Amino acid sequence: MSEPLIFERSSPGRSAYAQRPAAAADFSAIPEALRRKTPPLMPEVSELQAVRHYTRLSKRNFSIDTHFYPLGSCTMKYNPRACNTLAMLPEFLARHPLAPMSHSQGFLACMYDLQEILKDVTGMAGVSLTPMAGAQGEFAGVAMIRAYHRARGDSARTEILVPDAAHGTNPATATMMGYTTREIPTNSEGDVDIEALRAAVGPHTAGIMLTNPSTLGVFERRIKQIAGIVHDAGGLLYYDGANLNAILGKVRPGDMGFDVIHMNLHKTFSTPHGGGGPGAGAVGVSQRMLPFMPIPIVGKATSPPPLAGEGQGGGASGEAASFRWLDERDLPQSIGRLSTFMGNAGVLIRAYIYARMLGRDGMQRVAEYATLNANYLMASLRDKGFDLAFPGRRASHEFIITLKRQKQQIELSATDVAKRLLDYGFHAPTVYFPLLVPECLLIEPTETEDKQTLDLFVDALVAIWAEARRDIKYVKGAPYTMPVRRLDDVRAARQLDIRYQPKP
Amino acid sequence: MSEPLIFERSSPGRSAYAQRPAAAADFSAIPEALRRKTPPLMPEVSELQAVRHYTRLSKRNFSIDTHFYPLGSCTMKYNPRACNTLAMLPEFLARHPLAPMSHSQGFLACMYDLQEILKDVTGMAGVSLTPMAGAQGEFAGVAMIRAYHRARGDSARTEILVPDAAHGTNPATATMMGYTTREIPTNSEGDVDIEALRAAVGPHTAGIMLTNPSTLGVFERRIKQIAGIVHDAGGLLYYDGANLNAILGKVRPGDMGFDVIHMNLHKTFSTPHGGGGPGAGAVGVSQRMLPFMPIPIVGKATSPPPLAGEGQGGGASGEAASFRWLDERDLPQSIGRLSTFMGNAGVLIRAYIYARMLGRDGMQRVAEYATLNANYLMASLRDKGFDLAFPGRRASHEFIITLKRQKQQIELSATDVAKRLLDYGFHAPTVYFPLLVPECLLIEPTETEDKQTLDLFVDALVAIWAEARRDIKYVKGAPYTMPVRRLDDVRAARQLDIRYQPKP
Amino acid sequence: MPFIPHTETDVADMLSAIGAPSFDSLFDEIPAELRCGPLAHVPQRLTEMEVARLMHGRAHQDRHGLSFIGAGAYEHHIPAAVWEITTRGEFYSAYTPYQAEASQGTLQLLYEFQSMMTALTGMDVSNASMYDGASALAESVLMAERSHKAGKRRVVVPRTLHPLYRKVLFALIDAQKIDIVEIPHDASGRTDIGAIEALEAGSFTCLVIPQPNFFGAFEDVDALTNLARAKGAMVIAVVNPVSLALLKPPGEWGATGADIVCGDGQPLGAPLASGGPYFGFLTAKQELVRQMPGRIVGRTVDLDGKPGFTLTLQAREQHIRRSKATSNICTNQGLLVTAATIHMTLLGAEGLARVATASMHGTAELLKLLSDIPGVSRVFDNGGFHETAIVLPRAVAPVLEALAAEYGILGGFDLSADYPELGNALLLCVTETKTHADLRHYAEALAAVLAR
Amino acid sequence: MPFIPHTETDVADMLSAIGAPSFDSLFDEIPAELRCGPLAHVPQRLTEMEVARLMHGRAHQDRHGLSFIGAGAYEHHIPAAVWEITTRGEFYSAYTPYQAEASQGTLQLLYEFQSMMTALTGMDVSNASMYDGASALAESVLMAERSHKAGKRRVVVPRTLHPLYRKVLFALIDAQKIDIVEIPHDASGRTDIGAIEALEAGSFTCLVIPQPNFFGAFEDVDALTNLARAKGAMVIAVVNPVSLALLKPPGEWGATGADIVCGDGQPLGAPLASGGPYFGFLTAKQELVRQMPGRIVGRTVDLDGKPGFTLTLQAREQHIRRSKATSNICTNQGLLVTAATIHMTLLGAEGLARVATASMHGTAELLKLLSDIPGVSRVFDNGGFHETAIVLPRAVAPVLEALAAEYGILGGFDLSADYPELGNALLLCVTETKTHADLRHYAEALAAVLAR
Ligand SMILES: Cc1ncc(COP(=O)(O)O)c(C=O)c1O
Ligand SMILES: Cc1ncc(COP(=O)(O)O)c(C=O)c1O
Repeated sequence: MSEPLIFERSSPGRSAYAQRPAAAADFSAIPEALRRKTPPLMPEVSELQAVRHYTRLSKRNFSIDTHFYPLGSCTMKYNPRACNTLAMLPEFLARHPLAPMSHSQGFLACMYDLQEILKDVTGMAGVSLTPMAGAQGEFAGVAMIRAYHRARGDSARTEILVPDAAHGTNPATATMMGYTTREIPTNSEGDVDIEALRAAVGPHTAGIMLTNPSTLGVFERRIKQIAGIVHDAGGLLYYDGANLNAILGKVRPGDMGFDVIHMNLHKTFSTPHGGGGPGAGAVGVSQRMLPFMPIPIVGKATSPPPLAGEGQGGGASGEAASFRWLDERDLPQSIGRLSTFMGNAGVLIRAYIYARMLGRDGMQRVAEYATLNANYLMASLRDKGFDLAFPGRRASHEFIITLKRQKQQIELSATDVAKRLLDYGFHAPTVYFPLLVPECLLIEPTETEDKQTLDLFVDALVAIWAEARRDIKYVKGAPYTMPVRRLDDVRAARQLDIRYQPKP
Repeated sequence: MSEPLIFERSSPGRSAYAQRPAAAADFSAIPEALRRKTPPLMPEVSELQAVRHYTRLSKRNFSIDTHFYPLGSCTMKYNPRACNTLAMLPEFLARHPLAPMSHSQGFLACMYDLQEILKDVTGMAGVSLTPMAGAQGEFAGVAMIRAYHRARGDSARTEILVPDAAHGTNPATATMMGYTTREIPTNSEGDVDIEALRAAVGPHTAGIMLTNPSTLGVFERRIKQIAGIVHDAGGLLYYDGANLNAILGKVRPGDMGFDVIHMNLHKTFSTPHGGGGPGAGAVGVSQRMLPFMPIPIVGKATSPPPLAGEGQGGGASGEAASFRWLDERDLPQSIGRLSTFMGNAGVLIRAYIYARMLGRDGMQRVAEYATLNANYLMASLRDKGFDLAFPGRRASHEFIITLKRQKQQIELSATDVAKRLLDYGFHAPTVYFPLLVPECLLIEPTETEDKQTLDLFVDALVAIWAEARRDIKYVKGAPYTMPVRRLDDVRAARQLDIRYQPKP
Repeated sequence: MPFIPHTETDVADMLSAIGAPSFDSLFDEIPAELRCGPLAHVPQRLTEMEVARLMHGRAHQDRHGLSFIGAGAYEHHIPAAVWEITTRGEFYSAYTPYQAEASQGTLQLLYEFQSMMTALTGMDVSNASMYDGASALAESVLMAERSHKAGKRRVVVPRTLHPLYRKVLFALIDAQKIDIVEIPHDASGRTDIGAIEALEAGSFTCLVIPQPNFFGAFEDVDALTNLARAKGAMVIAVVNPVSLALLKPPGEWGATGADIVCGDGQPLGAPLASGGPYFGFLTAKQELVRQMPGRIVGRTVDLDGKPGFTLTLQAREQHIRRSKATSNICTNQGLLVTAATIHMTLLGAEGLARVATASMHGTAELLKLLSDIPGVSRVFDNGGFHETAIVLPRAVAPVLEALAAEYGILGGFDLSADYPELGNALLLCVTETKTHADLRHYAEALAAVLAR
Repeated sequence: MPFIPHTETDVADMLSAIGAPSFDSLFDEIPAELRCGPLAHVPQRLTEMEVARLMHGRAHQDRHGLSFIGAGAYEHHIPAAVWEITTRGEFYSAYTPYQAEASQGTLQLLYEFQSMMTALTGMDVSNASMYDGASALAESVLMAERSHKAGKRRVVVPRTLHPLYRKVLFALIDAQKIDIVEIPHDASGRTDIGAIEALEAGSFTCLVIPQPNFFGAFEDVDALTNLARAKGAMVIAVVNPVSLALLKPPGEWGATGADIVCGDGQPLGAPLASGGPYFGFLTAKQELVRQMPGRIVGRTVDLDGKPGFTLTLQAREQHIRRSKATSNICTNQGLLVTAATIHMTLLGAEGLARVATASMHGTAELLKLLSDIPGVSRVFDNGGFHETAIVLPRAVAPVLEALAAEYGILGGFDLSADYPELGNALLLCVTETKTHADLRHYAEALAAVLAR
C-alpha cells in the first residue's frame, strides 16, 4: 500500500494542539513591511496523523536494525542502542553549547577522553573532534597541509595526488582547498603504481591522500616506501580513515608515516548513519601539524579557564574546572573553526560510549572479525564461481567481485543483482565503486554479522545468478517485493519534481 | 518473508557480551543439592541478532501508530508519545516502590492529583488507583460490595446481576468473589429489561454490574429507575467504566447513582494497550463505600508520615513530606491489598500526563468527538445499506452492525469481513461481542481518528461486501497480504504446541 | 483541542450527515437532569511543553539514592535495547492479538516467552502473564484448588514468604472459603519443616514454597516438595526468575517437581518504577494446562500450511466461559513480557547466571562488611541469594532516616513490623549494579551513624 | 567479545574455508614492522551497565541552569513524538538512500522536508541538508561565486552576522581567493546600509543578509536586497527558520527576492545538545539548482508507473563529478532532517508562528524587566525577534558567574569580546520555554547581583 504525502493528509485549520503555545500568533509585533503575508504551505495534521504517517514511512526503509547491509566502504555495523539511550540523557540534551565551563565538565570529560582514545588508536599526536563528517575531516586535513606549507613559506605546492580508486570526496576536497588533483593509477594487484607515483611527485606536490586498506579492499603493502617518496619530495601524507575498521588495533596510520588523518566515527565507531547522516570526521595529526588543528579542542585546565568570552563560553562559577576549550588564543595558527560550535557533539558522545564498551581488546577484535568475515565471504563467493577483482590478495574488511563476465555473457549487471538482492531481504553491496573495476560489487560484511547471515547472502547471490541464466528479463524487472518497483532515475532528473505543489 | 524463532538463530556459546557482568557464573556458592544441573534452553544470540529479530517481529503487528483500529469496547485511541517519554524519565524509573517518603514526593504528588481528577470526572467520593486492570478493578468493586454488606451483618446477599450484554469479566469477577451470577435480558431497544430486573432483585441481591453506555453502544436511559430498583432491594450498583470515554465530562457515574466504579485508564485515559497490557483499573466509590477501598492510597501528610515500616516505606529524612501512603492503619476496613506494591504505577503516570494535557475542557471534547465519530460512521454505514443492531438509537462512542442478513444470503460472516479488512489496511472491529447480536461488528472509532479515515473505512466495508457478492470464496480466503493467511485455530487447540522444543 | 483531528468543516459535514443539529443533540438520550456541569476540580489543560516541565520537576523531587532495598523489587541493569524496542509503536500501541494474522509479531514473541519461562522453571506450560507476582500466587492457589477437587480447601503458606504477597493472597482468595495456615520460620530463616510434618495428611490442598525466601535464604525445596506430596498436597513454587539461572528449577524439586510455578517477572527487564508495571509469570505441569488462568499462545498453520501463531485454549477465559472461567483476568501485562523476552534474549542463560552470581557475591561481601561493625550482626547464619538480614543495636527506622538524609543511602527494608521476633532487623539487597566502592560506602556510613 | 556474534566453531570453520591458519594470518599482508602493540591508552572495556553508570554521572556533572543564552542555538519545546520516531531503527540505522527502492521511507520524508523548506523560505528548490548553519553559509557563498562567473570574487558580510558564522566562513572559503568585506552596524543594531551604498557596483559578487541578525534586530531586507541587485550582486539570506513563520520569506525580499537562503535548522527539533548535531538548510531559486551542493530528492515513477522517490541530479555530487563537484559534502545531517520534518509537521505553520510570537513577547517582557534595573539599559532602541542586547553597569563576565553560581541562571552571551564598541553588553534570548516567573526570577537575580 502506498503512503500519501503528508500534505495530502492535511486539512485547513487542523493542528497537533498539545504542541503549540496556547496564545495565538501575533503578527502585529512585526513591522508591517517585514510581515509574512501568506502562511507557508505546511501540513495541518493531528498528532496521531503525524505519528502514523512517519511511523509508516519508516517501515518503507531497510536499515541495520532490520536487514544485512553489506555496503562496501560504509561499515554498516550494529549501532549499539546504549549509545543512543545514554547520549539522549536529559542533561546532555539540555546543555547549551555556550554554557559556562562550570556547567560543562561532564561533557568535556567525555570529549577529552575520546581525544585520548583516538590518539592512541591512530598513533597520532593530537586529535580534534570538530569536523562534522569524513569530508569535512578531509577538508580540515588538506587545510592543515596547506597551512603547514604556508607556515614554511612554501607556496609552490599546488597539487594533491590521489589514487584512481579514491573516494570522490578526496578530489572534491582538494579542489575546495584550491589544489589541483592528479590521479595516480592502480596496478593489477590493487596497489598504487609506485613508478607512476615517483613520476608524479615534485616540488609542486602538497601531499597525497590515501586510504589504507584502500577502497579496493586490499592493504597497500608498500606504504612505507610511498611515504618515503612523498616525504622526500616535501609532500605530506593524508590518511582517509574510512577503512579504519579493518586495522583497528593492528596497525596505526601514525606508524605508517601519515601526517594527517580523518576518521569516520560513523563507520568505525559505529554511530548511526541516520539515513544519510550525521557523521563525525575527527582528525588526527602528527607532532609537526599540531599547531594547525581546527578548534575548538578540549584541554586540561592547568590554568584557570578564560573568563566568559566569545566562542565556547567561560567558567562562570568559582569552582575549579578540570577541562576547558582550547581556541584561537591557544592555537593561533589553527586553520580555524569548521562549525558554529564544536561539531556533531551528540555523535561524538555515541562514539565515546561505543569506544568504552569495546575497550582496548575490543578494538583489535573489530579488525579481526571484520577481516575474518570479509575473507570468508570472499572465499565462499569465489568457490561458487564469482570473479574476484583481486584474486591473489587477502581481503581487508571488504572485497570486490566483478560481474564483467556475467554482463558480457547474459547481460546481468551489478544494478540487476543489487535490485534483486532486495527481494531476498538483503541490502545491496556498494555498486560501481571504485570506478576502475567494471560491474563491481564492493562487499563489506562487518564484524557484527554472523556466519549464518553470510551463508544466506551467498545462497542469494548464487540463486540470482541462476535466475538470470534462466530468465534475465525477470531479474531486470526486480525488485518485486519493495514498496515500489525499479525507479526511473532519468525521468527524475529530466522532469524535476523536488517539492510538493498542490494541484491548482 | 517469515521470521525464524529466536531459538533458531541461537548458537552455543554466543552472547550479547556487553550485557552480562564480566565475572563468570559461579555455581559453587549454591549448595550442591540446590544447584541447577543443566542450563535452561534460552537463546544465545548477539545483540544485533536480538535487536534485528525483535524489530522485525514488531513489523508483523498492526498498532494504533500504524493503523486505524476501530475495536469496539477497547477505545484504541492515540497514545500520546509524551506520556511515554515523561513516564520514562530516569528518576521515575529508578524509584524503588519501598523508597522512603523523603524520596517519593514527586511521584506521590502525581498520584494524589490523579486521584482528585478521577474523583471529579466520575463524581465519586474516593478513588484508589491500585487495581492493575479493569478486571481487577471489578474485583475490587465487588469485594467492596461484599465488604459493605458484611459490615452491616447482611450475609443473605449471594447474587450479582449482570445484563446479558455484559463483558465476560463481569460474571467471572462475581464468581471470584463467591457470588452467583444472574443474567438480566436486554430489550429490543438495547436497554435493560426493567420488568425482568424487577423480578430478579430481592434480599439475595448483592448488586448489579452495569456498563453505561452499554456494550451495545447505547446509553441506558432509565438508569435512575434501575438504580432505584436495585437500591430499594438493598443492592448496590457497580459501574463498569470501560465505556467512560463516551460520557467524559457529560454525565458522571456518581450522579447516575452508582456506588462503586472502575475505570479502564488504558482506554479512556489513553495509556497504551501494549499488545495485551498493562492496564490500570482505578476504582471510585461513593461516600458510604470509602472505608472499604483497596490500599494503598495517597493521602496528604497532615500528620508526620509513619516511620519506615512495612508496606510503602516511611519518611527517612527530617524534611516535611506533603504526601504519604494510607494503608491498613488508616483504613482498617479496607478490602486489602491487590498487588505487591501499588499497582501499575507507570501506567498511572501516563494517565496522569494525559489527563493534564486534556484538561477540563478536553475531557468533554473526548466524549463529544468520540460520539460524533461513532454516529457519523453509523449513519454512513446505514446509508450504504448495512444493518444496524439498534437502528432507532443514538450511538454512544460505539455501535453495532449485524451481518445476519449477509450471512443468510451469501454466507458472509463477521469473521470474513474482519479478515478481509486487514488486507485493506484496517484492523477489524470487535466481532461476535456482545454475544446476543448475531454476526455482529462492534465498531468504536474514537475521537482521535479523522473523517477521511472513517470515509475510507466505509469504502472498504462497501468494497468487501461487493467482493463477497462476486466471489464469496475469495473473501473467505482472506487475508492475503498479512505475514500469514487465515490460521487454523482448531488445530492450535487440538495439537497443542505452546513452547519451542528443539527437534531431537 | 488536543488529540482531536476535526476541522470545523468536518464537524459541520458530519453533524449534517448524522442529521444532528449540534454536539449537544448527540447526547439527547441522556436524561437532562443527569448531565454534569464543568469539572471544577480538573485543572485547565497544559501544553506538552508545560506538562514536560511539570514532570521533570516532579521527577527531580523523587530524589535519587544509592539503594539497598530489595524486598520484591530488584534493581538490575536493563539493556538499552530492551525498552527502545519495546516502546516501538507496533508493540506499544497494539491491542491484544485477537486478530492473529495482524498480530504475528506479538504472538511469536509470546510463544518465545512461554518457551523461555518453561525452560527457566523446568515446567511444561506457561501462560502469557499475570498482573504481578503476588496476584500470580493467588491465581496459582485458586488453580490448585480447582484441580484438587477432593478434601478441605486449605493452603499452607510459610511466613518466609514475602509479607506483602501474603496480604495480597489473603485479599484475593478471601471470598473463596479457603483456609490459610501460616508456618513459622526456624532459626536459620527457613520454613519450619517440623510444623508442616505436624499437619495431617489430606488436610491441605497445597503448599507454597518460596525460593529464595523473603530473607534471601534457600529453602530445602526437595524435602518440602516430598513432604507436601506425602501429605497429598500440591506444590506451588514462588521463585525469583534470575535466581533460577543458578538454582535447581522447580520442575526438578523433590521426586516429582512442583505443580505450579509463579513469581514476579520484574527482575527480567522491568525498571523499579515505583512498583509497576511488572508482570506475574505462571508455569505448570502439562496436565494443568486447562486450569491455567490467562492467555496462552500456540503455534499452528495457516490456509497454505505455513506456520503461524494464535491465541489458543481460549475456552478457559472469561470472554468465552464467563462465570465459569479459570479467572477474570483480561488485560494482562503484555508490554512487560515484551521487555522480558528481549531482556532474556540479550542476557541468555549465561548472562542471567552471571547476574545472579554477581548479586550473590555482592550480598555476601556487604554482609561481611556490615557485620564487622560493632553491634551489627547477621540474623541467620546461613548464606542465601541476593538478600540477607542483619540486626542493628538500635531501632531501625531512625538509622535508615539518617543514612538517607545524610549519605543518600537507602539502606534496606525494616523487618521489625513484619517480624518483631527478629528484633531490630533490616533486610538488605545487593545486585550486580553495586560496586565494591558502593558497599564500602554503605559500611562506612552505617558505622558512622551507629557510632554516635 | 561485545558485538561479535562468532562462536569458536564458527571461527574454526571460517578460517578453514579461507584456508588461513589463524587470525594473525589474515593480516599477513601488513608488514610486520608496522604492526602495533596493545593500545596502552585505551581503557579496558566496560559493560553496558558500567558505561551507563559512568555516563549518568557525567550527565549529572553538566549542571542544569535556567538558560537565557541564544546566540545561534535555541531552546525550544520539541514534541516527544519527534525523537521517539526519529530514533526508530529504520530511520536511525539506515544508510544514505542510494538504493531507492529499499529507502522509500527516508526518500519520501526528504521530499516532504524539501517541500516544507521551500515553502518556509519562499524559494523554489531545497537540498536535503548541509552540516550546520555556518557551513551552509560558506557553501552558499561558494555557490554564489560559481554561478556568478564574471567580476571580482568578493563577498560582503555585515558585522551583524553571528561572529562564529563569520569565523567559519573565513575558514571554509579561505583557499578560494574570495575577499570578504565586513560592514559595520549602525546605532540601531542593523547593518549600516550607507557602507554598502558606498561600494562600487560590480565590485562584489554577493551580499549576506542575516534576518533576524545576531542582535535579534530586523534588517531592512527589502532595501538591502534591492541595493545588492542595483550593485549587480546576488543575495544570500541567513535566516532563523522559526522566525519565518512571522517574517516575510526571503523569496519575497525586495523586488526580486534573495537568490540563496540558508541557516541552521536547529530550532526545528534539534536539542541544544552541546552544539550538535544540528543541520544546515539551503534553498535557492530554480535556476541555481544545478549549482547546489548536497543531495536532492526527486519524485519519479517506477516500472509500473507508480510514483516513488529517488536521489536526483547526482551529477553535481562528489561521487560522480569528483574534483568538479559542487561540494565535497557526502554524509550530511539526515537524521536531524528526519526530526525536523516531523517537528514541522507537528507544529505546522500556525504552531511555528505561535512559538515565534511567544518567544518575541517573552524577550520584550524580559527586556522591559531588566532595563528597569538601575544601571541596566537597552543597547539598541528598536524591537526585534527573540534576542536582544542590554548593557550592564560593569563587566559582564563576573555578573554571569554570579548568576550561574548563586541563582542557577545562565544569563546570556557576553558580547564584549566580539563587539567591544558596545561596552559591557550582554545578548539575551527568551523562547517560548520561559514562563513569566522565570523572567521575574532573572530580573530579581540580576538586580540583586548588581546591587552589591
Ligand atoms: C573512502 C571514503 N572516504 C571518505 C568518505 C567521506 O566521508 P563522509 O561521508 O563522512 O563525509 C567516505 C564515505 O563514504 C568513504 O567511504
Ligand atoms: C466492557 C468491559 N468491561 C471490562 C473489561 C475488562 O477490563 P480489563 O481488560 O482492563 O481487565 C473490558 C475490557 O475489554 C471491557 O470492554
